[in-house]
Parts: sequence; structure tokens; C-alpha cells
Amino acid sequence: MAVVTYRDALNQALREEMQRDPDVFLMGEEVGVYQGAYKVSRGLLDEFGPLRVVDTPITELGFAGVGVGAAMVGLRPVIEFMTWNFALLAIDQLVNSAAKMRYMSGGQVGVPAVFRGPGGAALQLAAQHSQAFESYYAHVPGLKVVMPATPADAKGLLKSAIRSDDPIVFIEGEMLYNTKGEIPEGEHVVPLGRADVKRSGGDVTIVCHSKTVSIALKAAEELADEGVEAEVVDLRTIRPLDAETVLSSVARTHRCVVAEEGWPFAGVGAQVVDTIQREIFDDLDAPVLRVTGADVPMPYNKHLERAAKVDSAKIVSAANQVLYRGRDA
Amino acid sequence: MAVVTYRDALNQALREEMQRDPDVFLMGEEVGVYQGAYKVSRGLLDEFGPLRVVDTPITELGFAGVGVGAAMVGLRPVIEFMTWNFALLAIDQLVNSAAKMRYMSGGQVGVPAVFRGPGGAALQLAAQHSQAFESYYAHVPGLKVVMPATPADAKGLLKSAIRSDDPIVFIEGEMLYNTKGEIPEGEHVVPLGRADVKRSGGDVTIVCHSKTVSIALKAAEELADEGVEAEVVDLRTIRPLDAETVLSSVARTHRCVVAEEGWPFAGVGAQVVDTIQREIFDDLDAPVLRVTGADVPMPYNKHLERAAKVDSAKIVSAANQVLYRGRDA
Amino acid sequence: MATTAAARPRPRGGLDPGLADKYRDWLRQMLLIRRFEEKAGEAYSLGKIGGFCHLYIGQEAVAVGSLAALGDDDYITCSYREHGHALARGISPQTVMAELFGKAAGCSKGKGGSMHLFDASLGFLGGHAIVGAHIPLATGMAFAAKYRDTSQVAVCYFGEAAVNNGAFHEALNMAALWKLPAIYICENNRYGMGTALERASAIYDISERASSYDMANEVVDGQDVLIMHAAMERAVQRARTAKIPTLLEVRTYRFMGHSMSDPIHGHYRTKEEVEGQRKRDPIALWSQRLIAEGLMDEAAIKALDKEIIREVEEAYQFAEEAPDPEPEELYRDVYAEDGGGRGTADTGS
Amino acid sequence: MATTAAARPRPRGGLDPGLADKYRDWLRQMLLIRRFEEKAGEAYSLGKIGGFCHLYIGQEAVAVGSLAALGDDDYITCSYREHGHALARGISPQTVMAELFGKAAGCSKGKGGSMHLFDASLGFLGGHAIVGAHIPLATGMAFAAKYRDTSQVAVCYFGEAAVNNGAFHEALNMAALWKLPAIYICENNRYGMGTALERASAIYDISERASSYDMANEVVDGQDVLIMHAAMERAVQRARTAKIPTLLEVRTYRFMGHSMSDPIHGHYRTKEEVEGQRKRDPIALWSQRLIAEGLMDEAAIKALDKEIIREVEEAYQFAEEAPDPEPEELYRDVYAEDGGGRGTADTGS
Ligand SMILES: Cc1ncc(C[n+]2csc(CCOP(=O)(O)OP(=O)(O)O)c2C)c(N)n1
Ligand SMILES: Cc1ncc(C[n+]2csc(CCOP(=O)(O)OP(=O)(O)O)c2C)c(N)n1
Ligand SMILES: [Mg+2]
Ligand SMILES: [Mg+2]
Repeated sequence: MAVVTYRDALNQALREEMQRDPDVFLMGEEVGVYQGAYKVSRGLLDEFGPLRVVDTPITELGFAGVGVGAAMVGLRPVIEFMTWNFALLAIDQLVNSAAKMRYMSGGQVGVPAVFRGPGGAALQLAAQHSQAFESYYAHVPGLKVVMPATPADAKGLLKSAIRSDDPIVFIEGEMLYNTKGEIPEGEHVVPLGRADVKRSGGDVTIVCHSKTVSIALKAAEELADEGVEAEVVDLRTIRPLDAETVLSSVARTHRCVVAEEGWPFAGVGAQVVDTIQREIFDDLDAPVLRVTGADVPMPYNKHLERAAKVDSAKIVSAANQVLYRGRDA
Repeated sequence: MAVVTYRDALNQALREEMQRDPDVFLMGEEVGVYQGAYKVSRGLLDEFGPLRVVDTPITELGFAGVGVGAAMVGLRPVIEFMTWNFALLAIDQLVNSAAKMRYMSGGQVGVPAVFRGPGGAALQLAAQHSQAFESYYAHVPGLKVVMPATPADAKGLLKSAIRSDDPIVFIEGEMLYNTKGEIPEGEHVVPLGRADVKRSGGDVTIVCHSKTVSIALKAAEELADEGVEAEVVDLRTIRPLDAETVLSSVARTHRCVVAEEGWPFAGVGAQVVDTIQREIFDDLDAPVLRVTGADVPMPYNKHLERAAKVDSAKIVSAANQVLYRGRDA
Repeated sequence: MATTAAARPRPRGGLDPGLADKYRDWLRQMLLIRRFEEKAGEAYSLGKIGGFCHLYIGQEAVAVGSLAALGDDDYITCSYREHGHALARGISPQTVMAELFGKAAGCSKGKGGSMHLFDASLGFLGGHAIVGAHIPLATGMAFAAKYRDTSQVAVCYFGEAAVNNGAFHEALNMAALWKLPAIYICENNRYGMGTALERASAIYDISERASSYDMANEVVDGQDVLIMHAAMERAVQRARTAKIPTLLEVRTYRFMGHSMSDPIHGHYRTKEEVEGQRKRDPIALWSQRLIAEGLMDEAAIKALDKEIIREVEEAYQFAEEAPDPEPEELYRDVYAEDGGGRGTADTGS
Repeated sequence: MATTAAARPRPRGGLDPGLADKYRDWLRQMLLIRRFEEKAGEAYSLGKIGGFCHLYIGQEAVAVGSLAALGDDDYITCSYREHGHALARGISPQTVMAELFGKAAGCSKGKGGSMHLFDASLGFLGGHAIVGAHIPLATGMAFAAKYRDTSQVAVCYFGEAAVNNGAFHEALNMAALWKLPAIYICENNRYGMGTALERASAIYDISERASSYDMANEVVDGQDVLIMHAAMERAVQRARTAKIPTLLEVRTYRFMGHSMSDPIHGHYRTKEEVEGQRKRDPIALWSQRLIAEGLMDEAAIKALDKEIIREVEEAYQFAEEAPDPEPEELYRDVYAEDGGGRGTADTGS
């Protein structure tokens, strides 16, 4: 197994799929000459040329629509949003065009496009550049939402996303690009729609995705030091949600904490809570608690920003609460 | 008390606030010469002239931004979206400009604007015109979300919204415009942030808002025929959510159904469920169930559409489930 | 008449006798659209058709004249006012009417309705109901043609009110920058709902907008099917051969209200104005021309009209009798693999 | 030089000796911006400033020359590259630097940072970080001036890459249609991040975009503060007196990378190009002019520079020593009534 960064894992997935299928192309701001704002597309322009690696003007609405249109006639566009913050300008094309085309055409016209780029907060980018919008896309029937937490998942899931016949919202973590991990050699494809137990444990389940996975794993270690074994379930695909894996874990642990980077109100975690309490109410020994980003626009100041973000201490504290353990029990 | 339609109640609120405060103006597509796509602004152009009742080009992003800019310098714009479906084109201005301006300016610059128009499905308008986006706006700190179900609330809440110093997302029900109800004579203002118990009952709580309120009341009557007394809580303001009223009802009834028009995944109801199970877990005698619009783009065919929508039978059935009563018990 | 006549000199070429069948077919198509729309209006009033219904009456020469210049594998996208384009492209009146009735035999299986007509086999890629949103879609189809190095053309129809929208601007800039084989047809019928062009656009000549993108453009008289066709042939030629896009500003007029719920005249335009415009009815103009050129006579046109009325009547009957979609259709076509089953997050009880 | 020189004949008027103080102040302002930005770059490298940091070096004459033509109650909005505009408008270097450091004494209380500088008391209404999004905001401020019938002007600064965005198009159309007192200043520094103008826009002359809205427009040499100022005075005159908007395309160049993480040259532009452009450094040009006109000598300029370096050093010290915001600030300023307390939906434990 080779150790590669999350960034390079994505790059490999793009390269391999572009080699495999001439209908796959990459389009977005700075994907070509600049080699990608976050260098995910490094080298692709050289290898595939300007027709398949297309730099666009700053027109998120427009080029998202171009991607949908190209997909409607059978190409497989990968549309990069420099960040998902800017994709708010394009959300109409995702919600009203991409997600609905198959349905309102009576099944005639699909949209096999992937929309990808980093989501969530990085460091001190302030209110307009530090937002997690996965709940928006996961809300919409017709879209699928994928959020890998590790290099292996990043590669395997992106390959599946590109091969999917449905429009995929693929949200990467800017803070994850430099993280490293092992990836199996050769063809490596991870199916959409399956959560992954990243750590086993019998005392409490921590449900998480994307950036909160490593935080949850850290929290699990801290809990282990206190004698509590946490199971960490990485959703990986937000929609369709792999309820089975979540429920079977919580049915064993009877306690659950759901962590996510975004704002609390009607976040992805709210849906997870809804599903758990509906399906296995009698298995729960405590309410499910959520750990989320603070319910405020992201401040610039680094201390305030740190306070606004999910960290392992907050997860540990929530876990202790659902275990009815005192602060330092 | 005069009996007026929901449409006229909104019209009264606009007229009264425009008379009261010269900084209030109305802007949007067809609000002037055409008298409003749904005639909510009927007569206002005549009374207030074209500087205060402004017809715009079809540029949701642009005129939403114009509203935010005008509010930043102290005017009190009421920006009409012909429907909230089209507001997806403008959501960047609501989320990234309106909601964050006060925060990222360190408290210097507020945005006292109201964004209003009909949301949700009407009749056979198909996939792109039949969507409920309240969860999107309620997700965002810095915005408030108001959704009146009755003429009296429509009037009283719109007046409060216009007087608020914060950006308000005010979502009306197209199917409600013709509904009638009593409105107190004279000045009638309903404070934001307070839910309203629209029917009292001790057996089960039905939480609802906007169009689902009348459906819930109908369900409550059907349940009463079966000997079940349902309490119907109308959220009225989605953000800030009046958790207190919801919780105190459910703490009494021990059972709850949450109804909403929109899609299930990470909808408003998911947040309500999250709040209930977190705060009063031990008071619950059954999981909270949700009744939502079907998890599909809205079909055009009227039978399919009917099947996709929330109706009283679905609420009754969910109520019976949380009461552990057989179908026709 | 200033409002619908083209501002530029009209090519006033004579008819080509070798194309007589084609010319007659244009009349047939325009008449079909007219009678179909009249029937749709009637059906709407009877509650057979629901939702919004935007009739194309008055604009028939635009769809007919322009679509006649396309090939079989070109791509077409439209706004919600697309019954006429669907018929002119060759979708059968039965399946279009059945779609308006929401029936399973409709061209979108009854799931799309009036605003979302599709026939992928004809490259007819929708009716779209968010103003401006399909302009980038068409641009993407033109991109695909370039990507695959085919000689396909992507055509996009939209109203004059859409040109103020950002989507128009972003899409045209990309099409010009990348030299895509796209044809943008702005059907300038002078109103976007109740808003006159000059109350929404800072300039009157929509075609001028092309100068922001250095794009080929023409102003076209949309009431004259021959002129429309000639302009479209030039645009198609540019797209297929020179591989560059065109913006056509087509001056036309809608004779009916914006949708079935909007009266023909009232708040925003006068009866006189509408009556004045009706004098340049595209069907009457073309009928007169065919008669003047000796290609048809009054009796033949009458007979044709009768035949079409019958055809539309049959479409109506077909739609009326066709079955509704099966209830399971509610959950089909959300995702590629959905033969059935429920949406993943569905909690409906 | 073709790239930054104005395409149109330059007004080459002599200097007005009565304005000598003003001319010297322009140099002071430009030098302040330059030294401030150099210091900010240094502070960024030391980790004192976080996030994105977009320096204004090379473009100083644009902010200084244009803002000098405004009155106290005019409105200004900018993109994220706005340190220079903030300083030229009169926000103190201390509070700007403190904001970059995220300190409570910053002009946005440390909550906005480099991209969100505000001073409402000076009509300085932000740094905005979504490309194009502040163009409608400025249009709204111009609308407010018209609504209240004041003689205020709303000015909006943005880069040349923003003109491809739908927001630009929608906003300019409304401003022209409604005759709003807005001035749109496109700082054409030839690149949007790593994308050259001609790789993103179908036309090279951004000013041509105004023709889509029949809007007054000029191409301005942004490296010459006097020319910039004269063009801005004409635009302000149009806005205040004729009550119409203007689009100014200002040709300039950024001497640094797009942001601190982007090298000065590399993938998208050559070292030679940057060095060529640096020959038209606006500060050097203006210094030479002042010397040539006998308004300052080399020594005076050196002394001024020294003074400014000290001033910037003090700003740095001030920012360094200033306290961070109180932890409670996290939950303040979300809503009007928030003196404190948590957001309503917060579940953080
Ligand atoms: C983004 C958006 N805003 C508003 C509407 C509502 N609407 C539907 S059609 C229309 C007028 C469009 O006029 P025009 O583009 O001239 O086309 P026409 O109807 O004249 O064919 C409006 C405002 C919409 N569908 N989409
Ligand atoms: C809508 C949006 N898309 C992308 C970005 C990322 N981005 C920030 S600045 C920039 C380039 C802007 O260039 P230009 O408008 O020329 O201004 P300059 O940086 O040259 O001053 C890009 C792509 C953004 N902030 N907003
Ligand atoms: Mg029109
Ligand atoms: Mg630039």
C-alpha cells in the first residue's frame, strides 16, 4: 500500500477516470494553467489538454449549468467549485436542473455529473469562506452527497462518483488535503452509500463525517484513556445515508453522539438523530447528543474561530454526557 | 374583528408599515404595475408611487443584493420573491451578505430587510416550482425565518418582521392566500419567535407550520372522532425556534408528530425532533415521528402530486403510531 | 408595427419553387401549433390541464422557421413556453397533449407537465421553468458538440426578459470565449409577464447585448417565417462551419396572456396594442404569401386547417382517455437505479 | 506597456499649483498603502496575520486617485483586496492592521479580518469576499441615495474577473435602468487569480460591457493618480448632477501574487512581464511628476517615506499589543439584540 495525501488521492482518481473514459472532463476555476487552487488537478492539463481540463471565468452559476448540459447529452463532467461557499451562486443549477432532470423528463435524461471541491472551514478565512453546506444538498432528492475523510476513501469514492449515472455533490475537506494515508495499489473503488466503522467500541457510538472523523478518532482515544470504548462511524456518503450501519452500532452501544462541522439547525446530524430515535428508540439509554460548529458566522480571530469549531474535548464531553458520567469521571 | 384573506392581511401589513415608516419600500418582480404576481401588493403602487413600489427585472440575485445594500445604509426594504423557488438564485446574498454583515463588520452594519414570497407547492406546478426551502434559511445564523399559517399571524408577523433590525426570511403559503380568518381591528403585531398552540389536547402533540397547520387541525378533528385529543403547535417562527412551547406541550402529552411540507432529509422537523429528544428524552413515551413531503421531486400528475403531499390521513396515521394504536383503533 | 418589425433591412428574397412542399409544411406546422394551443387553452379552462400553462399563440413562426433549419441530431432547449417548439420539432400532438393532461403516455410520462416537455430521441431536451437557467444548459450541450468534434448545434429559446438575468450573461460569455456551436434565440415578445421590455432592460435592442461578448447577432422579424428561417440558416451555418455562436433577437408578440391566469390585456398593455399586433399574425402573413405566390389557395388552406383541427381533436381524445401514471411512478426516476422503492430519507407514514 | 496604458487619449493637463498640498497628500497616501502592505506581507509570513491576504501593491493610484474625488457621506464597497481603499478612505493604519491581526481594536472588532474591513462612520461598507456579490450591494446604496434624494454617490471597486459574473450584469442593468448615482470601478489588473483577462472574457475591453446598459464609461490609466482622479471627478459629477451611473475600466497591475500564498510569477505570468509592468510603478511615476513640477524634491520624498515607515511600524506595534476579542464576542453581533447569549439552535456541549 502506498502512502499518499488526500490531495494526491483525488488527483489519482481524476487521472485514472479520465484515462479510462474519454467522456470524463474537468472544468472549473483555475483547474488548468494554475494547476488547481488547491492543486488537486496538478498535471492534468498537461496530460489531457485544454479541452478536457477547462479553466472557466468566475461564473459558478454558468459553468455548473454547462456541466449539467454536457451531462444531459452524455458526457461525464467533473465540475470543480473552488470552494463550496461559492457554489451557493450555482445551487439553483444543482437543485433545479441537475437533481430534477431525470424525474421531470420521465426518466429520459440523466445528469451524470460530479460537482466537487472543498467545504467547511479552513483557518481564519472568516464568515463568507468557512461554511459547511452538506445539509443543503443532502436535503434534495435526486442528488447524492459524498464526503470522504481519508485518502483511500477520497480516491475510491471519487472514482465511484464519476462512474455514477446520477449527479453527485462531492465535498472535500480543505484541511484534509495534506493528510496522508494508505491506499491499496491498483484499482481502488469504494461504493457510494456505505458508512465505515473507523474504530470499534462497545460503549458509545460517535457518528461523524469528513473533517470530524479524525477529531472523533482523537476523542475516542481520549475516552479510551478514561476506560470508555467509543465506536466511530464515518458516514462517508451523506445521501443516501447508510442508516443500517449507524443503527446497528447504536443498537449495540445504546448511546450516541453525532458530530459535524456545520451549523446545528437542521444539519445532517439532526437527520441522523431523527433516524436513530425513530428506528431504535427502545435501544437508546440516553438522548443522542450533537456536537456542531457554533451557531454563528465564522469569526476571523483565531481564538474565536477555535472556540467555534468542533474539537475532541467537545466530543468527549458529549460522550460523557450520554454515558451519564461526570466531567472527569 | 374583521374577516380577511391571508393575501389581504399581508397587503394591510405592507400598507400600514409603509404609511408608518417612509424608509420601508417594496421591491420585486411584478409588484407594481401588475399588482403582484399573487396580488399581495395590490394598490400599493398607486398609493406609494414607483420609488417605493419598485418593479425589477428578473434578476433575483441582483435585486436581493440591492435590498441588502439599501438596508446596510438604513432603509427597510421588503424584497418580494415571486416564489421562493426562484430565490435559490439569490441565496448567496441572503446567506453570505445579509446574514453575515452584522457579524463580520463587528456589529457596525445591520441588514433590516425582509425577504418574502410564497414557498412550498401549489397545484401541479411540477418539480421546479413546488419546493419548501425553510430549512435552508433556518440553518443560517444571522437570519430569522417566519412562516405564518393564518391571516392574523400573516399580518402581525409581517409587521414585526418589517420592524426588525435583522434580515428576515418570510415565507408565505401560495395555497393560503385565499384562506380567510379574523384579524383584530387596529394595530395588530405578533412578536417573532413565539409558537402558538392552535388547539389544545393532552394525548399527542402535533408540531407544524404554514400550510401543514390547517392539515394538522383537520387531523386533530379526525383524531378527536376516535377519542384522541391532539394538541396542535404552530411554530410560526422557524428561527429562532420556540423550543419552550414545543417542549412544554410534549412534556405533557409524551408523544409527538412533526409535520412539514418539505423533503425529509435535514428538514425543519429533524431539528424539532433533535431538540425534543435531547431536552425531554425521559418524557417521551414513543419516538417522535415525522410526516413530510415525499422524498422525490414534485411530479406534475395530480394524483402523484397528491400522494407526495402531506395530508391529514398521514398525520392521523403517525399519531396513531406514536400512540401505539392499531390502524383503526 | 415598429415593435415587431425588424430594425434592420429585411432580406426579401422570393420563394424557391423547389421548396414548395417545405413552405406548405411550415404553414401546416404553424396551424398545428395554433389549433393545439387553442385546444390546450380550452382544456385548461375545463380543468383537464393543471398548473401553469403558457400558450405560444402569435409566436408560431419563430419555432417553425428556426427549427426547420436544424438537423436530426441537434439539441434544443426551451423555456416553459415550449408547446410550439415541441410540436415543430416533431413530438406528436398526442404525447404533448397527454403530457399536459399529466398522463403516462405523455412525452415526459406525465411527470413534467406543460413546462417540462422532453423527447430525448429528438434532441428535445426540455422545457425549463427557472427563467434563464437553461441558457447555460444549452451552452453545455454546445460544449459537448465541440468536445466530441461533431457538427451538432445547440439551440436555446428564451424570452427577452431572460436577458437581464446573470445566467444569460455568464453563458454567452463562455460560448463566445470558447467558440461553441450555440444559437441563442431570444424571442422578444415585448413582455416578461406584465413587465414591458423597456421597464426591465436598460437598452431596447437586445441584440446589442451580444457586443459584450463580440458575438454574431441579428435582429429578426419573428412574424415572418421565411425571414426567421433565413436568419436561422445563417446562424446554423456559423455554428456548424465557423464554429461560433450567434445571438438572434427575434421580434415577435404573444397574442394571449402570459399564462392562462393572465388576461390578454389589462394592467400592462392595452386592447388596442394587442389588436394592432394581431394584424401581423404570422399564420395570416404566411398564408397570404403562399396564396400570392400561387403555392396554395384559400380552399386548400381551409382544408388543411380542418385536417389539423381533427388531428388536434384526436390528440385531445387520446390524452383524455390515456391512463394516469401508476402510483409507483412517484418514486421512480429519482435516481438512475430507481425502478421503484422509496426515497432514502422518506419518513412519510 | 500596452497592457496598462489607457487605450483612449489621456488628458494630460498640467498640475494646478493651488492643489499642491493635495498632490503631496496623494503621494503620502500611496506610500502609506505601499509600506503598510509590505508590512502586512511580513506579518503574514510571521504568522501574525492568518487566512487569505491580498495585497494592493501596484494598484495604489487607483484607490488614492479615485477616493480623493469623494465626499464624506458617499458610500464605498470593495472586494477582499481592500486594505488600500480602507487606508485611502481614512481608516487608521492601526485599526486596519489590528483587524488583520484579528484584534478587538480592529476596524471590524477582529471578526472580519483582511477581507472584511468596515468603518461605517466613514461610509466604508466592507470588504466582501464573494466575487461580484458586492456589486448589487453598491447598487442598493445608490438606490438609497436616490430614494432619499440626497447627492450621495455609491462607489464599488472590483476586479476585472468579476465582470463575467452574473451579479455584475444584473446590477449594472438596474443601475442604468433606474438612473442610480453609482460608480463601478473595475480595477483591471489583468488577472483573476491565475487567469488572464483574455482567457476569461470574450472581449478585451471591459469598458465595452457598458454598452449592454447604455452606461457612461471610460478607460482609465490606473497607474497615473492624476488621470485616475480626473476620470473619477467626471464620474462623480455624472452621478451627483446628471444622476447617472458610470463604469470605469481602470487599467492597472498587481505587482504581487494573487494572495500571500501565490508567488509573484510562475504558472500564469512570467518574471519578465512583471518586471516590465513594475516600470510603471504608480508611486515612482507620481514622485517623478512632483519632482518635475517642483512640488517636492527627492529629499522631501525620502523624509516622507521615513515618516510613513515609522507610522506603519507603530500600527504594527499597536496591532501586536492589542488584546484579542473577549471570548463572549463569539456569540455577539449575530442579531441586533445580541449583547451576548448563545445562538438559538446551538447544541455544542
Ligand atoms: C428565476 C425566475 N424568476 C421568476 C420567474 C417567474 N416567471 C416565469 S415567466 C416570467 C416572465 C418571463 O418573460 P420572458 O423571458 O420575456 O418570456 P415570455 O414569458 O415572454 O415567453 C417570470 C417572471 C421564474 N420562472 N424564474
Ligand atoms: C464567487 C467566487 N468565486 C471564486 C472566488 C475565489 N476567488 C477569489 S479572488 C478570485 C479572483 C478575482 O479576480 P479579480 O476579480 O480580477 O480581482 P483581483 O483579485 O485581481 O483584484 C477568485 C477566483 C470567490 N471569492 N468568489
Ligand atoms: Mg417575453
Ligand atoms: Mg484582477
